[in-house]
Amino acid sequence: MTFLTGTYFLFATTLVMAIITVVAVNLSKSGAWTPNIRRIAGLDSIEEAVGRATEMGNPVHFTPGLGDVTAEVAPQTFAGLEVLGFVTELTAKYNTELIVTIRIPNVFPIAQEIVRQGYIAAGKPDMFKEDTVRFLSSEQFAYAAGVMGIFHRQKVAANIMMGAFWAESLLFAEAGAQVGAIQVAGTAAMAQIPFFVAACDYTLIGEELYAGGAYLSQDKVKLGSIGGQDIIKGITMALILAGSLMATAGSQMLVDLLKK
Amino acid sequence: MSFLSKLQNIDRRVIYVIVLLALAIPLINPLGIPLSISPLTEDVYNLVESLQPGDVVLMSLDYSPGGSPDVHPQAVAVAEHLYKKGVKMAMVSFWDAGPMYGEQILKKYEEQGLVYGTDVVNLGFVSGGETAIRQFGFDVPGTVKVDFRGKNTAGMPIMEGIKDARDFALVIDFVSGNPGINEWVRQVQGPLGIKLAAGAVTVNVPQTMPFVQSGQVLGLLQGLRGAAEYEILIGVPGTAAAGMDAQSLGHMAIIAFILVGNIAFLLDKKVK
Amino acid sequence: MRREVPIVITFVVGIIMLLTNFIKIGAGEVGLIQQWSSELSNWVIIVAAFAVGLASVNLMKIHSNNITRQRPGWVNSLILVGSLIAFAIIGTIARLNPGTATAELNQNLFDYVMSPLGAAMFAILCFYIASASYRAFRMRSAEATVLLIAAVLVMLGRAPIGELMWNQFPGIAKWLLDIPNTAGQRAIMIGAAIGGFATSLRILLGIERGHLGGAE
Amino acid sequence: MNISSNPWVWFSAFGMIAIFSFAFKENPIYRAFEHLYVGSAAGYAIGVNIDNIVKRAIRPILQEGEFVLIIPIILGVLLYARFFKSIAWLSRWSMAFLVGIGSGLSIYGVVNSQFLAQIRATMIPLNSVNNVVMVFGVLSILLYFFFSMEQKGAIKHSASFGRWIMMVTFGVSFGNVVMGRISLMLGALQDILGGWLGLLG
Repeated sequence: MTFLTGTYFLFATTLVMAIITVVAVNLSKSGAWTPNIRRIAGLDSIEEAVGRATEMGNPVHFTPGLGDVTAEVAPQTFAGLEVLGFVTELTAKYNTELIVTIRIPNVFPIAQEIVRQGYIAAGKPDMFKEDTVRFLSSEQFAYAAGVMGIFHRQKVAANIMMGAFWAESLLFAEAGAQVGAIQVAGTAAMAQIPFFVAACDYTLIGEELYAGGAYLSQDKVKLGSIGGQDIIKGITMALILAGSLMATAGSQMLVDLLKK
Repeated sequence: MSFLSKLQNIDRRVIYVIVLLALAIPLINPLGIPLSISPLTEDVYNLVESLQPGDVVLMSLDYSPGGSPDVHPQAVAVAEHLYKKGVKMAMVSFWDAGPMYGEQILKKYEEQGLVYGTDVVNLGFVSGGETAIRQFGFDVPGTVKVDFRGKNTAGMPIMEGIKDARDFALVIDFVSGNPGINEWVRQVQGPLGIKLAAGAVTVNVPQTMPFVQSGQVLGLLQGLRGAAEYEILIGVPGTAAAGMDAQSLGHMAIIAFILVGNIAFLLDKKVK
Repeated sequence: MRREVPIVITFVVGIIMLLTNFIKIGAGEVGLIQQWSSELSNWVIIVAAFAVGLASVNLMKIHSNNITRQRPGWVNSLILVGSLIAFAIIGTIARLNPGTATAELNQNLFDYVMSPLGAAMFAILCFYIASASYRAFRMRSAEATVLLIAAVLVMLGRAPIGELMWNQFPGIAKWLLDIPNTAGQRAIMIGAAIGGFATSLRILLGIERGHLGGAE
Repeated sequence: MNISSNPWVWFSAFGMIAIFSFAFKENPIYRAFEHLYVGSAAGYAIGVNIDNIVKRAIRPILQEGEFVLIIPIILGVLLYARFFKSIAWLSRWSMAFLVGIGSGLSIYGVVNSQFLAQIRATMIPLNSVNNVVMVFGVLSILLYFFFSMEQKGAIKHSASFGRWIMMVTFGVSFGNVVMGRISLMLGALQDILGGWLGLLG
């Protein structure tokens, strides 16, 4: 057995990253170490948005995005659904109507269960109506047209969008702005973030969506993994800083080491 | 309703008509606004220019109908340059629509006398995304034993001496999403160190820049404008160059929309 | 069986694909692990080809239901099912018999039906970005203002007419693309690499099983 | 004007206009063409992939006796077990295979090209404004996405610098998207005005 040349540092890096991740996840699972995930600022804006809707007496709209739970974007959809649990509790607390729209058939039963459980947990099972969670259409633009219709007819006062989005993000953001809703969005779909930032009041960017979901669900594996990723990030930052300081002093040692 | 809020709530269909006019009029009556060439486009041009007649270049056609208006003109322009240089063209796709665009390009050059299997070949679509790109990169003849037209690739003169992706003088990925340039960089360019350039849909350009800055991607055509610049560099202005005046007016319209919308918004806020 | 076998499969094939980049076993020109990984990759190409049909089965189920029950819009469902079947049959015959009239018909169906309709579906986005520019993209915060200014500068640098107005616009746009954009994209890429690594590792080790579906 | 006499061109021009009409008002003709598009794209993909299966598995088995390729065929067929309740669990074997290969492959690629190569490219001398923006831009964004620590004091300022850099990044993306979207509309307009009506020179 021989090592292929030029892969030593790469192999070592992979090994170190794997050990950090596994140890962090296991420590968190066993309860020995729980990474203290900070509260994400965007979550406060959700509370603010629901409060505004309550004052105005108009409903809150929520979408967990357009991604399937079996596709590559599944983590975004799951994080969105974790936020849905939080939004349900808030609307129950404030007695504000909630409308959840769904594009993916697989997501529909999951969302329905989350909302039903959320209302029961808040002691308000009566707030759950058959049309609280609505499946609109599995075609992308037909779903978007359905959401826009709901915005206008029901005078939605707060619009919360958390999950995977594609080109329809523009349509939601515009329709929400037209009815004057407070909008909070969150997605790891990099191409759509600019439009959300320009049209929404607050946007959770990329990894913030996952961290927000983990914070709300307090899922040990996810928390441990985020803790492990933070450690790797810390080492990365130290490496970059050291490397560029050494380069400033004229040494390419670290750069060369990384190539080994 | 005040004038300002009326202005903010103008019917969207009015906006659509303005956009249509801003694009259609300069298409019919070109204005002839000059176009400067981006250094990234020149990099691709120079890479092709440095090739020798008889070299084989791989074009990876990774786009769909949705992105084709932004990317296909790039592939057409680069193919023309390769043809003029006497460089051989092999095409492959990791998107299912790709080979059909390949056929569109090849048809023209076969009519001009290039011989299929000797000067050009369409290796077709390989399913499997990232895994397929890696497998193709490491073992070209083993991955595409049969080409798009059902012919055996073994024994084709153009495939002589091609074992892995390093045997292509240059690989250019024309791409409108994933799998595409990310996968080419991390599965083939990284381990094998091939010469890799890209033609990307405009939307993907910002995400590709870290690879360009780090030298993993040697040149980048940026959407339709990249194609237009390339057409001008090779002296054959085509559909992309013809669209540039419309791009100019279209951009002006969108900038005007952002400005007017925001002025109305800010004034309205002040009045309130 | 139901729970363990998939986890074992994932682990074994994943480790082979990982180690093929690092370790060589055997004296020949191509190592043992490299041979396995190459064979496995070939298999993926075949399995992935089967996977494409999954979405179509769902489409067929939903829309044939619409047709048999004559739900509103069932004529559209008929169009969908009809075109799906026609394209699948013609496409298959055409590919297995290149150079025939069917192959030509297939290219025409692609060039004049599928390709233009797909392009038109996405072209509508041009309308949407225009109306959203007018009615939704607001300088509602300092951050949104910075974003919009950068966007407008890039647009002025990209459109040939911008250069006619002021010859510095392309330079500014290029700087924004080369420096702050690359810094931002690079940091996001590094962060995503760490996150992607952690997810892949959790899947490989069977800690994460979301892809296998929750229900037994 | 030099209108096309090709019926295919007429059909595609009509289809494109029908799709555009959705932007103005949802209508039955749009819906018909939308379904035609969805159906044709799905059918096209099936044709392409059947061809792939025949060329890469069935012919090698029948003509060259590569019987080992029966395994991926079985895995492929098992994917469809999910549509039959009693054997649905079998489809997980195939999923596990696809996902396992994907994860193993992506770990290496991601660490090599998107992690180490990008770290290396950021180790640049701090001797110009551009380089300083680059290095500290990357560092402060990484700091922004640090979740297991409260953002206070200097860390807060640094992380907020990261957020500003990201806003510029997103602005650049925004500007690029505009050009991309206009290109798509231009492609369609060139087909309609040029290919169909013959209005373009």
